[in-house]
Amino acid sequence: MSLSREQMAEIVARDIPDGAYVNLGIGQPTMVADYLRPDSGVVLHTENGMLGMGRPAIGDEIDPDLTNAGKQPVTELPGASYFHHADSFAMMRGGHLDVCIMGAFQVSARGDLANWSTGAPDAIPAVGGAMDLAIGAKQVFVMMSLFAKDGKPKLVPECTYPLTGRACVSRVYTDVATFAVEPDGVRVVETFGITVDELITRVGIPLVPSPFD
Amino acid sequence: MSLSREQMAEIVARDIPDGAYVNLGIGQPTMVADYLRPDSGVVLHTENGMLGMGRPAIGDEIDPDLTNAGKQPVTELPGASYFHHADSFAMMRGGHLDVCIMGAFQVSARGDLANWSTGAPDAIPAVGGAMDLAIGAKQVFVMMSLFAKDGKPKLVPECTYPLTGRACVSRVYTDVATFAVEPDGVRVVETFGITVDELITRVGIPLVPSPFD
Amino acid sequence: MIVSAPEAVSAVEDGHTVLVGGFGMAGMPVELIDALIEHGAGDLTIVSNNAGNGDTGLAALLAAGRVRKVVCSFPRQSDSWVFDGLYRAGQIELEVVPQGNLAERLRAAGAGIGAFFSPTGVGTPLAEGKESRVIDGREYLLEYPIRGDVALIRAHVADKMGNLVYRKTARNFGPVMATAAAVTIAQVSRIVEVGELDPEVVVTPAIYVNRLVQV
Amino acid sequence: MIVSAPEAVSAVEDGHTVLVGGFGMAGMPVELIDALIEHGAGDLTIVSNNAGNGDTGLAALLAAGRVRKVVCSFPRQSDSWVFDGLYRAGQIELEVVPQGNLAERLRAAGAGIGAFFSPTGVGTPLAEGKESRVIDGREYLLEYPIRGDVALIRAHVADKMGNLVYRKTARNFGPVMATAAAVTIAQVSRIVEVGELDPEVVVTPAIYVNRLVQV
Repeated sequence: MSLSREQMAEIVARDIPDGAYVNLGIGQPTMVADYLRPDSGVVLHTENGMLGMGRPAIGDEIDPDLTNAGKQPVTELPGASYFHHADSFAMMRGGHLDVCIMGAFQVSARGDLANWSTGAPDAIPAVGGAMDLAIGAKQVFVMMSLFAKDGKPKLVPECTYPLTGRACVSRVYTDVATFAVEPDGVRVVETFGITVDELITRVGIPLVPSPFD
Repeated sequence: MSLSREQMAEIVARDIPDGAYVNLGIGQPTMVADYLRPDSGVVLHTENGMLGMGRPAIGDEIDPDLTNAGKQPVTELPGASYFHHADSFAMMRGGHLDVCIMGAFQVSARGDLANWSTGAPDAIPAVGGAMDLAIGAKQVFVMMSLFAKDGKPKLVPECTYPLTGRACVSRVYTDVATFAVEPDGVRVVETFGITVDELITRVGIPLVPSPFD
Repeated sequence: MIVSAPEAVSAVEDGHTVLVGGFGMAGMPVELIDALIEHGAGDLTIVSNNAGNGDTGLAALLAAGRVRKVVCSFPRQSDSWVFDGLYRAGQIELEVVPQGNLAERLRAAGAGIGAFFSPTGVGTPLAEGKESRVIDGREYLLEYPIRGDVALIRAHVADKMGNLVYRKTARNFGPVMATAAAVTIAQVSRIVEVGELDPEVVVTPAIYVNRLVQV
Repeated sequence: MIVSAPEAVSAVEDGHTVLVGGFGMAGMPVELIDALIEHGAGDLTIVSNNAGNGDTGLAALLAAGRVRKVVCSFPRQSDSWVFDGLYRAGQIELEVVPQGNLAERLRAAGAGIGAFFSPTGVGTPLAEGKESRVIDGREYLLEYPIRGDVALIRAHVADKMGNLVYRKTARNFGPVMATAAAVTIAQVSRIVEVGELDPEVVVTPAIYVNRLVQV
């Protein structure tokens, strides 16, 4: 069986080392927070100037001065700190975050990431912090469905969409398989309701089966 | 009569606009603080990370964590703020200080400053914050005796000592005259116990007499 | 130092570059923007993380036809219809800057840095036309400072000299924009006497603040 | 996170570049330097504003023959006889860096900036060998990051995660050096529980701190 979005988030959470400093971007990756063990010591960074971000704020907790990168109200955990935007992105760009998790339109066989623009001629370009996150964190994890609605794989030999960052993705978590982007190629780490042979057939890039398969 | 060091400090203090943000460097220029009117609103910056520096600390006020650029204990005034070294020098380099006051070995006719090294072959080079201050403040005032012990003028056509900064000095306060370095030359602003003619004779650069002389 | 909002924004002139703080609505100096709309200056370049939400604030300034160009990281939001319409009609220029480069370019302006090599955007369409260089085996793009004529920011508390503290993630672009403009105007919720702010916790020293507006 | 001084400085290896906080004695991590002398690592490059005072701290490290090179802004002080002697005997290398460039190069290392154009030092002997460029009519020199293998800094209070606050002008190089080293060790006067530091006043977020020593 392929994974639900919740199950994907749970699997990503499992792979985050205890005590890691992590940025969850916006959208689907923010679900990962729901599956982190409270005693994991994982500290969440939000690009708009905070370490130690807590769960979404509800009811009286909502404070317009305390939001995440998606501009949704959040809470503050003990041990948090606030800083301005240049310091926040210096923290990213300087390679201090352990893991950043982002969505993607496409990931290439060598870890190129495309997640900010479909390149449509009438699209209004908008990049936010994606390019900074892509090149800043020690490891970039991508969460996406493996196949687009038209059935085409989103793990591709070369991205056809405009790039967000070059050779920056280290892991790709999808609904049917998890991949590790490694120097000798893309390795299949785990599959969900699909065989490695079928993956190899449907994804148009060479795949290195996991040594544990 | 030529001026004492105290009188020079008093004259410099008189020329600092009310409310100005000012860095007094180390050594003789720090005496200027003694002549600022308490209601002048002048705020002192010290390169080691503080705005709102007060007078030297005495007795129980002495705190090893609170010093000026010369590493002498100082006090803190209401409205002070502390910041780290990169922020402190960004404040300088970014042109936010109104006035910086420094000593000098030589100042050239176009405002080049030499105050960090005599170029002696066995000297240990040490520049501190001088080069940053020289190019950072909106106006650089120099305080020095006009003539060296051997009688040679320290206001020169070209500095023979290694430079601290190029074309950065706007005013030169000396024991016998005050000069303004202007686009069309060095103007004599005021004299103390010396005539403009004698100045012109003894200083080897063309001098523009003040329009008010 | 302490003035009304209309008096404060009278510093803005036609053709100015105006830095506007905020990330979404957090830290957005709404009352100063309203005063700027009233003031009437036009042909403006606005530097801000977003390009306005809904019909108020920045969006209203855009709708009033006062803005020639927007420099931002993320103009496209669910409620950015005012910008979207102007952009599609070719009535506004857009320079998209990755958020970290935007913050760092503003800091560079305030810090007297002539230009800097950033790793952000290498290999992407936003690298087009930029000077690139490999340093220590990594590729970088040369980025230049973004200076403002005026900065409009929102802080939490000021003292009467202009020292500022912020509140939570509303801090965002305020401290860097305050350093990057010739005239910085801060709207704050409260103004206290000089000496009431702890010097250890001041985020924006008074040297960077020219006008204070209490709202 | 919380360890003894000897345990903390065991991160330093022969040949390492060690960033040492402090401006004169303010912010100088004296106990960590003493532990480093005990530890015995040599062939070190020390990056610090000064090159030691009297016979203790940095000066003692130099006297013990552990330092190959000093990168600093101001080595020559009234009581810097240890450095002076080694330098005149040709037993130590010196790179003099203007204080603002020193701070900014450390910041660049922590901020992932490949290099930056600085106006400091143009036209001076310290410009020799540096790439220069005129930008917007002003001349700048290209300056590169200074990275440390280990940073030794002194702060005032830490929480158990490693968030730091400093005290007065003892803050100086601590916050930038903390960002610029692979391993940052902070000695502090007091360690409090997580949650006891106000998130608004943290100066060095815990992400930059690897080891804490209470002295």
